[in-house]
Amino acid sequence: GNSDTGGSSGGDDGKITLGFSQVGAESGWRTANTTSIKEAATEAGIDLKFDDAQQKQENQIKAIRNFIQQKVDVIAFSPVVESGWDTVLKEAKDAKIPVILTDRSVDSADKSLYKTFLGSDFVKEGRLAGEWLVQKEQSASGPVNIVELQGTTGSAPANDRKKGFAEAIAANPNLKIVASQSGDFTRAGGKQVMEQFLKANPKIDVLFAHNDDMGLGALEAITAAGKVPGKDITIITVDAVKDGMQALADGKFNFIAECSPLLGPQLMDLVKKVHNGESVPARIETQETTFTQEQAKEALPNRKY
Amino acid sequence: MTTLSLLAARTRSRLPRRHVPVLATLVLLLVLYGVGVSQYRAFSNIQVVFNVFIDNGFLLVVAVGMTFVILTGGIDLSVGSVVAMTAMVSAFLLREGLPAALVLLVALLIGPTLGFLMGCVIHFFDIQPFIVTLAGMFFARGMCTFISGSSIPITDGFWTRMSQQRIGNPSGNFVSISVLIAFAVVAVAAYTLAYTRLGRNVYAIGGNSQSALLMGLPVGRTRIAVYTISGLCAAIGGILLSFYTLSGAPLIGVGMELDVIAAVVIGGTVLTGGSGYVFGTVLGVLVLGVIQTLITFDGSLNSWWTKIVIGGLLFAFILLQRLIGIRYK
Amino acid sequence: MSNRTAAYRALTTHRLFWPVVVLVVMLAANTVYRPGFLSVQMRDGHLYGSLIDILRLSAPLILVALGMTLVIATGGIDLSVGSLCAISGAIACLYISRQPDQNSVGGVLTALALGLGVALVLGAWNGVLVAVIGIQPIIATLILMVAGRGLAQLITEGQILTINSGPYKAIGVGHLLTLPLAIFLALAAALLVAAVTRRTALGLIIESVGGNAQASRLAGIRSGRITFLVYVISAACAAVAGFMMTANVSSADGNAAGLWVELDAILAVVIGGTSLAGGRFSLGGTILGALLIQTLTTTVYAMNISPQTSLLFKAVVVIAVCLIQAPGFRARFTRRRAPATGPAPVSEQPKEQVPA
Amino acid sequence: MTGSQPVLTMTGISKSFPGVRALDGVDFRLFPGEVHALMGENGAGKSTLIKVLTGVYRADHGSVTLGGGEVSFSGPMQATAAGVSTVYQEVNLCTNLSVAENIFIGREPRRLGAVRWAEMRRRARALLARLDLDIDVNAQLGSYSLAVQQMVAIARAIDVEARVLVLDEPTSSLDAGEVAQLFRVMRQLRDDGLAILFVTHFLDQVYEIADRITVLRNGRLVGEYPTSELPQLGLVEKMIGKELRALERLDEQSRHDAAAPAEGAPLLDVRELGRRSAVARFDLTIHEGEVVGLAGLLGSGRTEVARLLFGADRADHGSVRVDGTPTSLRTPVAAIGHGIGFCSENRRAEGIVAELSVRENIILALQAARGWLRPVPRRRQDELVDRYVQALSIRPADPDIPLGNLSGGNQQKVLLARWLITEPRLLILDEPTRGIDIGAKTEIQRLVAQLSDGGMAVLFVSAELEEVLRLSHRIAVMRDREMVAQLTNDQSVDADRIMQTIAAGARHEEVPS
Ligand SMILES: Nc1ncnc2c1ncn2[C@@H]1O[C@H](COP(=O)(O)OP(=O)(O)OP(=O)(O)O)[C@@H](O)[C@H]1O
Ligand SMILES: Nc1ncnc2c1ncn2[C@@H]1O[C@H](COP(=O)(O)OP(=O)(O)OP(=O)(O)O)[C@@H](O)[C@H]1O
Ligand SMILES: [Mg+2]
Ligand SMILES: [Mg+2]
Repeated sequence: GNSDTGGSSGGDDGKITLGFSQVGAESGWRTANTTSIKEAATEAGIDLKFDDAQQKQENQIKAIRNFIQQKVDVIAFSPVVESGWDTVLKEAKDAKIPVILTDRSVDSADKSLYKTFLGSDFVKEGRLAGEWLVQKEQSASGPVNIVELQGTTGSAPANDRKKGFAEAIAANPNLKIVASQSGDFTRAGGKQVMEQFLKANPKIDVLFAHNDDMGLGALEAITAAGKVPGKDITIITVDAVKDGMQALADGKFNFIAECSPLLGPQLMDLVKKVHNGESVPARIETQETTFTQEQAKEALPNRKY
Repeated sequence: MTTLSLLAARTRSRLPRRHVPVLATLVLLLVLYGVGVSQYRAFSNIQVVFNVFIDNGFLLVVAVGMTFVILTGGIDLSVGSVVAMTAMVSAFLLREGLPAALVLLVALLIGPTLGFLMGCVIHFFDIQPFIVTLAGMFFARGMCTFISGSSIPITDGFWTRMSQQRIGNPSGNFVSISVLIAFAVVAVAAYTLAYTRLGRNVYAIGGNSQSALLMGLPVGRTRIAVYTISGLCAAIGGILLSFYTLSGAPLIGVGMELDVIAAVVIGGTVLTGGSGYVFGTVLGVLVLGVIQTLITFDGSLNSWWTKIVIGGLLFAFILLQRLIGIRYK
Repeated sequence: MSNRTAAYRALTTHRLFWPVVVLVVMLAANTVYRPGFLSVQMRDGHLYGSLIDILRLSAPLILVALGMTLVIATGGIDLSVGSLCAISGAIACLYISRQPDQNSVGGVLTALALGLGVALVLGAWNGVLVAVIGIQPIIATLILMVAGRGLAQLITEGQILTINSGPYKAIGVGHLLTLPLAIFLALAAALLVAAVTRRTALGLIIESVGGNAQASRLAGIRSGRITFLVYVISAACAAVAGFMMTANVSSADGNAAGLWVELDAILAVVIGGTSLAGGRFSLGGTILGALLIQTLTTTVYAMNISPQTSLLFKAVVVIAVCLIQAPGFRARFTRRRAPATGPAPVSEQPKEQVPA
Repeated sequence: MTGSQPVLTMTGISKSFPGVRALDGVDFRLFPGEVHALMGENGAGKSTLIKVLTGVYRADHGSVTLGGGEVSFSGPMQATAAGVSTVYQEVNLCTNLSVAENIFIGREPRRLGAVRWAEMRRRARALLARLDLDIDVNAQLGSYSLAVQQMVAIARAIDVEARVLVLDEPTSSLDAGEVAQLFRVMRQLRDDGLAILFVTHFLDQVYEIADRITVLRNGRLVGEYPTSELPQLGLVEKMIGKELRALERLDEQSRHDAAAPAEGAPLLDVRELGRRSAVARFDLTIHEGEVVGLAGLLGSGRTEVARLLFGADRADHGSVRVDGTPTSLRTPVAAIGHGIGFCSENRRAEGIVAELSVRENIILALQAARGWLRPVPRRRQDELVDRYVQALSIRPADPDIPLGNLSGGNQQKVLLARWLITEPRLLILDEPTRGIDIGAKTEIQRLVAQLSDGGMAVLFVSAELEEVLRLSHRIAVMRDREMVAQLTNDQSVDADRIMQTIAAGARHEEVPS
């Protein structure tokens, strides 16, 4: 090895170098997340090496290996999936580069492989959505028919939001999921699936969509079927992107559980701390909230993304 | 550029024409690597090269299998999904507590079996490979999500060892066991293609399957064999991937078949079949790997620029390769 | 009597007989599962029902597949159509979103022209790579498939661009004579392509180039031009499909619009009876193939097949379609009269040996 | 010689293709140690019978016995294993492989399962030497001309340990010398007890080598005759099924004294045209109404000259004048623009579009010249197609079946028709009578004569020297890819003289320059 030649790329000017591997740019949410991180890095004076994995775990592993070669000071990444990081994280650890996870955790048994996790809890988002519905329908006497628009089959947010929601609505036996399909997190997918839901199920009371985009697509299907979204069908989604918030403020959605992408500043703080060897909590959840229609009207003007 | 013309001067006299594409690829690959070294200091670390192999070992194995198929003029779209399914099944069975050896056996059988079935359908019913293997792709991917909607970690000792064993200097430069396995597969494949009847029949069928049939060659058997081989390679690739990621994930390897086909074709194998080498495929995989590495080293591209630049580099590479090919035809 | 059996045989041996059968079976299965599946109602002055949805949603696929048919007939393939859909849709939406009055028809038309224009340029790019430089089609178009997604996202800056334009939206969800406008557009395109290929000699020339490129060259056909042309046509079709996809949801999503549509399109073409090796093509078959694929997708939703198993279901149907369509398969089960002849000795086309 | 038991018997063989009854209850016997000629017009069913024998097609009815036991091969692989070695009509080899491999693939010399390349090349060289062919066995087969490929196919077939050797028109593009060499080998094999089934349209060859003759007509057996008992005339009558009246004595048509219309400005005038490593530079002029023959031995470069003149390959040197105006023939399109047509010798790879119908194949060149925007009107198509289907007696006469389904000879006629309807001013015909039966051959020769009388110029390439002599006003002689002489075809010119010229060319070459 020629470990002397590399050196931390930014070492000379005392800047911290952060290698960050992003999942991809598969949604507006993700783009906002990337933008936030880039802006925060510039602001914090951190030298950012950004890599886009295009939704492939293999690419992320490659990127991390290359970060190790480049001897960055800190590595951060949003894992595409939970499993399968031990080997490469071990390599990072051997190279004495601290690792921060963002947005999504990993399931390594060896917790020493990464310093901390910063991100949201998808299960919790699902649960919040479910709890709001249980609250709203607590007085319902008859059965309440729910349809669910899942995210991409097999993806973590889809699995977890589904799980959290199901757990929450179990509290009220009247709440029943009558149909659940994947809309691939896209508007077109949401619309197409909802069209069929509407035809197959004469009575739909509630729609739970795993993200705003599918909800927005479904809106169109609902309108085309001659129903009034937000009234005839209660719509609950996750994310709170701008278009979604607009729909909520307009009364077309009923509830959104936020999943904030703006974790750049928090991340940069952590990077500095970790680089200085300060101890950090093992798990930091992004500050997230939920929105009802009224809250949305208030919040909408200052929404960044 | 001087390297190019030097090589060219020599090739004109001695090189058989069929080696030109592969050599052009090799030269361009070196140029690409040179660009990396000149741009980024850490790029010259030998470990960077090793990493390209470590990170693309499974891709290489799958591409070798695909080379067989493409040489016969066929195509196998199912490989990405079969890789995922193999990893998924391994992870699942290991979680169920089966012994590693048995799991390995089962996992290695799935790919070839599926390949064999697809080969039979292609041959006996005379259905286009594209569509049969597309159905195979749906099937294998469907099996993945069917087994589990979320990723399954592997904690088995054997797998962990295979995954984390470093060959070479454990704290310096090293390769993984997967790389050795990949090289072994490459060697076996190259030998098979060059020195066995099966290999030569593969070329003959790719040249003209009708002629091959009339020449009394076992066209059906060979055709089924290549899809089985491709399935086997995908299975080995799947195992390597499960070493690599120590898990099975339902969505892993989506679109891998395109990377694999691209690697094979960049390596100089002609899609209509009949001409190409495993060595070219190795180069093709390396080209994709080095492009990827270059982009990570750059670290300033945002998501969409990443795609545009990958496309651009691919284009530049293929254009040069093609132009050199034309000149020395 | 024998007249009728002859007619029956002519029918069952028709190339498109079996795909039609599968389509009918699939619709029937849906109806059994949910008797209301086939019902079509009048709502707000237009027809409403699952069948109508299938028609509307298959329109973009039909368009893409039409272009793909011509490309495949020349022995090529176009992987970039999905990206082209995304790009053209993104450009149109971007232009419209910048307009002060998004509902102005003039603005929308300009947007369409822009989107189409860029797509044509990109199609020409594909055409040059394949026809002039001689790069293998799958790789030549792979370049744009990868980079094109990036371009689309560059245009939308990675966001989903939402627009609110009545005229534009009409392309995707508007109605004409109670039926979705999109299906009329697709049919119009189909008629246009059919006219251009079958009323002129273009179809013959394309088939000839795909059937035997060398022989065609020696017969004086400028195969380069023809090859170039089909990629441009394919891009144009993809552009219109892109407008439909984005208009359907009134928003441009650079990442998701037209994702994997190339595979569906190729599948439609192949189900429709056009060989991937090039040569004879069938536009009618392609349209049928596209309808079949959309019906399959809709069936998954309508029958509420769980997402975990929906791909398995698709695999089974695709294989079933291909099997019963394959003469080789049927021959094996109708041995009595038609003994299996060996593979017909249709002489193979000479191969062009070209790296990458 | 035929006293023993037949090694092969085919009884009551019938085979139908959709719409065509290719074979109808045909019987056929083959004895060890004989050369048996299978004769018949184009489309009579010869190739189909052979393909039924080797299992390429499965017969609808009938049985095949080989060496006493009934067999039913499911494919050529089994047939080969059972000792039936075949050269099919169209050269069926893999042009992407080397010559040596094409000969040995499927039975490569091996050690421990590994192919022994060196040994294979050595044996290939030896085998080709037996056929008097000296080529690089390591080179790609595709880099050689069709005739060489045909020789390689023969080499492959005769090397097999076989009981039955089937040769379907193996001599169609060979010249006299090669044919003689082939016959030497065939006799040797026959004397070793091999049974040889031989198909050809050259009657002379039949009488030179065959011991017995079986004649097919329209898929039916006409009869089996010892060669000695069936005179040429009778054979032809049996083949075409009517009195030999239509076929005039061909020799009388000879051009010997026909005043060559060589006055005036030449239609085509090329100077110093050449292409590196293909043909040496040559001069050539062709006048309106003139037939110029191109003579030479196998691989002498005739095809290369033809291709250069048509722009199928690009010349790297020389100048071209058409009607006195300088121009270049860089692409086929350019050549066609000047009224030049070219019918390739390699009909399968460069001629037919198998999937397209006979009609579409016929109008292809005309359509290409008109451009895609102006389709040939359907009525005109019918007219043209009907005329030439009649004139060349293309069978079956249904213009809507795929050309790939026609017999080899009929495909060749379709290609001729393709060019004839474009009414070219100069038609380059490379082996146009390859695989064509004598009836049609006479027809084509007459057509060429007639067209040249009408003012069309023809460049005529054929391996059959007689044919060249008969038709040409002038003959250009090729040797080792060099044009060594141009002779006016007068009384003094005959086959011997041309052979001498070729030989002299050899001496000429030995002179150090
Ligand atoms: N694959 C096929 N499909 C349909 N018809 C065919 C096929 N092969 C041959 N035929 C038809 O069968 C008949 C006999 O053809 P065959 O090739 O045996 O003739 P041949 O005697 O070899 O003629 P030639 O001298 O021209 O080679 C012809 O009418 C031909 O059109
Ligand atoms: N010794 C040889 N004998 C025969 N052919 C050769 C020999 N050496 C080279 N060739 C090949 O034969 C070809 C000769 O050119 P061409 O095809 O024009 O010959 P031709 O006179 O038309 O002969 P043919 O009767 O084979 O068609 C070249 O492509 C060359 O590669
Ligand atoms: Mg024949
Ligand atoms: Mg020749």
